[in-house]
Amino acid sequence: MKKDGVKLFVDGKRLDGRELDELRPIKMEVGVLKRADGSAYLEWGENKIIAACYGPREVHPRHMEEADKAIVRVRYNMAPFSVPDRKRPGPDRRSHEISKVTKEALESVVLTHLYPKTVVDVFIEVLQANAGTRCAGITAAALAMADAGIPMRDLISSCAAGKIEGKVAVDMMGAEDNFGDADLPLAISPQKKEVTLLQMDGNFTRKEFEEAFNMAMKGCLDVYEIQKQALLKKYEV
Amino acid sequence: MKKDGVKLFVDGKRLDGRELDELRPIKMEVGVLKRADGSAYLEWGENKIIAACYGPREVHPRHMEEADKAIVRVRYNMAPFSVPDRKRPGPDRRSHEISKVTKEALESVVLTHLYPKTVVDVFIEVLQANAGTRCAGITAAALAMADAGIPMRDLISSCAAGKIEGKVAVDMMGAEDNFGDADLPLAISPQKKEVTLLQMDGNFTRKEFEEAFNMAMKGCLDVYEIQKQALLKKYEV
Amino acid sequence: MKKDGVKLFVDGKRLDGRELDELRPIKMEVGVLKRADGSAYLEWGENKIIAACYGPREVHPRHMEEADKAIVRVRYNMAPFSVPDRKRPGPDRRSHEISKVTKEALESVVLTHLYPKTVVDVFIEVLQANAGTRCAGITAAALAMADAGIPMRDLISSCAAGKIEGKVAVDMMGAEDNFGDADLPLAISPQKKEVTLLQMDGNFTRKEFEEAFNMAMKGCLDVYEIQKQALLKKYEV
Amino acid sequence: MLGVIADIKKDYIKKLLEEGKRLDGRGLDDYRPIEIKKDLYATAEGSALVSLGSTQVAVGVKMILGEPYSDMPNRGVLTTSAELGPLASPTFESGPPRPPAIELARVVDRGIRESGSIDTEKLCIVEGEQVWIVFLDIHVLDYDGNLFDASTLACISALLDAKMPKVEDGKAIYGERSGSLPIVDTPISTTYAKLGSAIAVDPHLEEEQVLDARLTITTTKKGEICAMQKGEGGAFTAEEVLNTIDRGIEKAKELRKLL
Amino acid sequence: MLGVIADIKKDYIKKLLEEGKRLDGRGLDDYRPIEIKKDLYATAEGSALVSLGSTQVAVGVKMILGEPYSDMPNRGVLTTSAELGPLASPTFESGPPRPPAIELARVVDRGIRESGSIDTEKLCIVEGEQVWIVFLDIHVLDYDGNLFDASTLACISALLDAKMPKVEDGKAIYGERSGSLPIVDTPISTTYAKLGSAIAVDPHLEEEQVLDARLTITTTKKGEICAMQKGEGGAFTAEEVLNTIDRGIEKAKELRKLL
Amino acid sequence: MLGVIADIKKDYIKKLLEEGKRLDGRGLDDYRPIEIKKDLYATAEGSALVSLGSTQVAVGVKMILGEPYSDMPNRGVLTTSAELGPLASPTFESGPPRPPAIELARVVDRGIRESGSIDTEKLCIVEGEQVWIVFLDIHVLDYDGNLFDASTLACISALLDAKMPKVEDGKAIYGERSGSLPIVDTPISTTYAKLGSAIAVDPHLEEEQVLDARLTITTTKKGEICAMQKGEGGAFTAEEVLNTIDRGIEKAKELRKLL
Repeated sequence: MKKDGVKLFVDGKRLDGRELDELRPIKMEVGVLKRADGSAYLEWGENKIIAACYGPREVHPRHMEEADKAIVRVRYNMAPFSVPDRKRPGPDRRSHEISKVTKEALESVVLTHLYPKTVVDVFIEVLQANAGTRCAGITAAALAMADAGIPMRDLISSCAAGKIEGKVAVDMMGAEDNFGDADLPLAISPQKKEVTLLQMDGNFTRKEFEEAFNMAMKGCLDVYEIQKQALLKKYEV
Repeated sequence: MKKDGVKLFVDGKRLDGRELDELRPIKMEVGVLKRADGSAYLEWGENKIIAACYGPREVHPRHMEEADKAIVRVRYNMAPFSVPDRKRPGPDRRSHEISKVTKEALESVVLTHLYPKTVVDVFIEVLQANAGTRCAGITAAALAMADAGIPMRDLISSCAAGKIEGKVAVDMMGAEDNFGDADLPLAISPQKKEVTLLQMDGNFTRKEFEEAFNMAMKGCLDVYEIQKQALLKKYEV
Repeated sequence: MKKDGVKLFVDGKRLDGRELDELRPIKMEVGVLKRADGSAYLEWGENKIIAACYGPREVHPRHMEEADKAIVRVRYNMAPFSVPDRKRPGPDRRSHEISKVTKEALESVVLTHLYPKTVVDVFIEVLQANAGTRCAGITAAALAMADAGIPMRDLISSCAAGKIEGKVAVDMMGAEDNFGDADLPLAISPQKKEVTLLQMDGNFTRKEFEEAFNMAMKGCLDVYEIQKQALLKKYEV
Repeated sequence: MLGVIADIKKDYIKKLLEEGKRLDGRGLDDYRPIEIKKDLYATAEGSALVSLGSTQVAVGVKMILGEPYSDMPNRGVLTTSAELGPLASPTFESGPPRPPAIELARVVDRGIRESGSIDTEKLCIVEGEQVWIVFLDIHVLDYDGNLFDASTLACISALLDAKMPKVEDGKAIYGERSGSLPIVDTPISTTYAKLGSAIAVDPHLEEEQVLDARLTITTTKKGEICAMQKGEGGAFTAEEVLNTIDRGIEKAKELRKLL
Repeated sequence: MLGVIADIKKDYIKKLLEEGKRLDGRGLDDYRPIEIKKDLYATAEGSALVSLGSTQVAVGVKMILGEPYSDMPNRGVLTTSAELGPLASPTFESGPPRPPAIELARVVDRGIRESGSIDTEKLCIVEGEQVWIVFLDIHVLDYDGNLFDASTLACISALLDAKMPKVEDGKAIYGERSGSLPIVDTPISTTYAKLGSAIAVDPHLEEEQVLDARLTITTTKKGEICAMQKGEGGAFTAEEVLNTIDRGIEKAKELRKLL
Repeated sequence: MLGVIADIKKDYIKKLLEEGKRLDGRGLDDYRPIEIKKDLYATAEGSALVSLGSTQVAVGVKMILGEPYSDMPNRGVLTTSAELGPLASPTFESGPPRPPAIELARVVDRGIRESGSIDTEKLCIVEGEQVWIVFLDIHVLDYDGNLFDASTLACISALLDAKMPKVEDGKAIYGERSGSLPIVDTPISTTYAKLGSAIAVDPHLEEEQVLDARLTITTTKKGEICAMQKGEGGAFTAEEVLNTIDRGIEKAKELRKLL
């Protein structure tokens, strides 16, 4: 995946002018859809993502329901026009994997025992993509769940760190993701600071990993603050 | 879809010698299949179509059944050899749309409340196609339903009109459909003269539309007479 | 499917040195998998096949269950790397047909009335293929069923015969299958000597057919002896 | 909704409509508030997000180079798809497009195609060999009724917004743009719901759930009809069809001003 | 049919058969009335509709130009498909071909292929580059038993009916014809049902529903065997297999006269 | 397992693990017995069968000539698939790969790809035109837990076993071989299960059924990390993540000796 000869730093700054530990601009808004029980719209750098939550509701097909708790289902989907090369509609292998790890990242904070035999359905639509859509999607999904009033013991906040030209950096954008050396997306429950999503690919020494891990953790906590503001804003009016 | 330079009139007559308001030859026969509850075979110009009706019968899958009425399902299908370029088996997007509008054209006359929790299944197979298969299919389907003894408050009769070389004409055949200016398939319940299917594509002024609409309506009523004869013939013997 | 100019005999012997009525070397072992209720591994010439049996167990989907007996289901599958040209994962038309005739070959000896509303599931995986995989698969499947303790009134043993360069021969290997004149796979219940699978393609006179049929029948009985030894070996230890 | 409650609701909406009133206070010829946002998704060649009341439809235009159809060697190709994903409604399901999504895409496509909206000859690079394939992807975000009109508006807006990629040595350079798409007509779709004897434009969700029949009329700049689609199990009289067309032709002129 | 009634019916049919009688009055070696109509569907290169009692099977031959298989560069390609659509029986369902349809297509295909029925070398246009692909599409219209024999009859009839399109500049001209397909053998399939100790030809639907096992034998003009298929869960003795083959070889000679 | 019995079992396994013990007598850092067999399937370019306790995974390497990706014109292509067929477990079903199989294939693939294990530049035949496509097919035969580690071991073993077909005139000659695949690193995956406060390597099936969360760490020869994947609904503390990585890096060194 790596290519040589692509410069990722200009005058000591990243291509978009950021410092190594600086997040891209992030905007969040909850309650953007009428039909969904909860929803959120999120812009994170050049990513534009909408998430919806339905539930707790009856499970179809019925055989998936669990007698003693709610199940959580997640569908991560990219619009065909969300990437430079048109994506064929429908989930590919990457989408299936992201849906799976996103579900696993979100379900630990849901008080599933309160609503046995039901499902909490979470839908994430990527309308414009530019690296980091899984972290952005998880972040938006957690907001949509909170907006839907799903009882949760904590929020989930997500952010990645990586390595570009040998330097550990937070929240990589497109070119950094394409030509970088490593990527470490993380999601945490921000109050307990527990890790609910962790994936990694590329190349880290043990020391670099720890540095990137801490940077991603810090990023998650920054994201958490923005999430809280978005939720507060809803109740301000 | 239009092409220039193709002549659709020769000596003031249409390519197959018809007048503007003249239907192609139509033959109908009911009760042509043993296994189906009702069936009909129809030749309409160069179209050859067979339709079958099963029901009212149990609904599978069960979750589709409705507590207070029968549902109507329609499957329009083309045999691979029914068109000059072999069609891959199975429904394409066009077939799905025709199945949907055909169902909607037929269901209004069915006394669905008499058979709650059942389904009336209608299957239309196009064996040879030459423009106008959806009208021909609806017409054959209505016969198959009547042959099956499905209680209906009226029959359904169908016919199209269109515009070729700027002139409004009824019941276009292949070349007219390919190189014509507009197409308006219609289905009606012939006793009440109510419109149960109407689609249009191409280009009509308001005035042309009304002319074509009246011509298609007249065509439907002509088709109705042939349908009645086919049903009578069954009981003659 | 036939090609000219390929020699299938060298110095009066077949390409792998066998006589016309000689089977390839066969090895069988039962109980090779932990999770399956019964299993068998089989090497037959260059074929390597594993079979598993689960059941009698509950039927999913439920509507397939039969009120008065167990059903038998078979899935024959080839690993992508089991043939020189990589096979796309998932069943093709050939696999579907083999699954169907294998099921029909096996089910006659199962005492299905003992376990109403259940299913006996048989899975055959071809890991390396070299002609005769359906016979090898049936043979392995019967062992897996016996290993699972499925109550059966007899075993099932399978072997093919065919015609190569005009001569009737048993158990054709790859090149013989590709360039031979006829193929006749057979499966029998060896105690009663009844035919439970028979397929044929190629060209046989009535006389050649009988010769090949008898040769395949003899092959099945030889296979039966090896099956019995494999089952005995399991209880030896 | 099932049984008795659905019937009561249907009767109530029908009575209202027959008195010329609607649940949300509109008249029979009033659209809900319409908002059109363009140039939203930078990864698309053109994009638009249309709100029709609470209904929200996003559309993206993608262009790729490909081969023309053999019977139209000097024309670009238009391909329209619609996704009614589970995000937009509790009744939508994941999976390949079902008949309602296919019908939506095909009706919108016919309006654009038959109006001659895109001058497809200008999308030819090398006759018989290379033309632009224009993908129109309709992505429904919130389904509160009348997807036909919202989607046609969003599609034509996205087409008007689209910038063509440059072509160099037979390859598309997505980073650089060579002008707008050749859009020569702006078809507008108007959809009417019939319930009892009343016919109302722009049905919202609660009306769609109980309507007898639906009629969509798409008209060109000149006021000519380029596509129509009747939907659902009910029926129209001939007079109703002709009256509704007259209403649709007039209403389209108003809507076109929003582009 | 379930349980007791099915058992009673099976016992009755079995008793009849073992006495050499059948529900519809035929003898064990009698076919139902056979009707073959050809040249029915003008969009196909060749077509036939075969009735076997109430069973009806339509077959169309379509020919398109394509590439040969790399190991047979100078031969045309035969592709056989079967659709058991829901029109033909209350037990058939829509959707991709299930194992019974696949088995039907493959058994019919083997009969035609292995008999050398089509001289595929004559379907080569340019060796290694362009040959005729012959599609045989089996479309079952009414299923009243014994699809194997009806389909093989319909396929070989449609092949005999087929006219090859002309080829000009490597393109097929479907409007003009350049003679018949090179058909050099006419395989005939005969199918027998075993129930108890009786074995009867051409099982109708009620016999198929209760039979123990089925045996299909396809033979060439010369009376040689080119394809066989045993079906269903029951078994045949060796003697039964050999006797049934003898009956099939004789019966095929009669059927071939109908072509 | 449902309800009460599952809870009791989970509590029991958790209590054991928190005392540093396991159902099968292993310590928290012990793998089950590992056996690697290579060169098993002659139809594959390379193959291996790995047993991890009762878990058995077969892997075959197939190589075919094809086109490179346009952004990496001088590199071969790696494609990894996994089938969790119904043979291997009563809970696996037939059909296209479901998310667990997709995740397995993708995590194994990332370990191999990101470690630079295969020198893909050496798989280029003609830059921009023809390269080797390497298919790694993971075929699970017996599922008794920890497929990630078994599959990575089987994949890297099969790659080490693989012999490249000869290429003549742009065609692959599968009968002749031209040397081994250019394997320059041997990534090893180590998977840990967390239950309560305990974290144990190589979970067997009964542990997998009750674990809170899973962590897989894949490391290179040099001891650097090239892939990680957390799984299931539970969570890890930061400290647990870092400690588990240290354990995984050490453990991988032991496992690599088995290759």
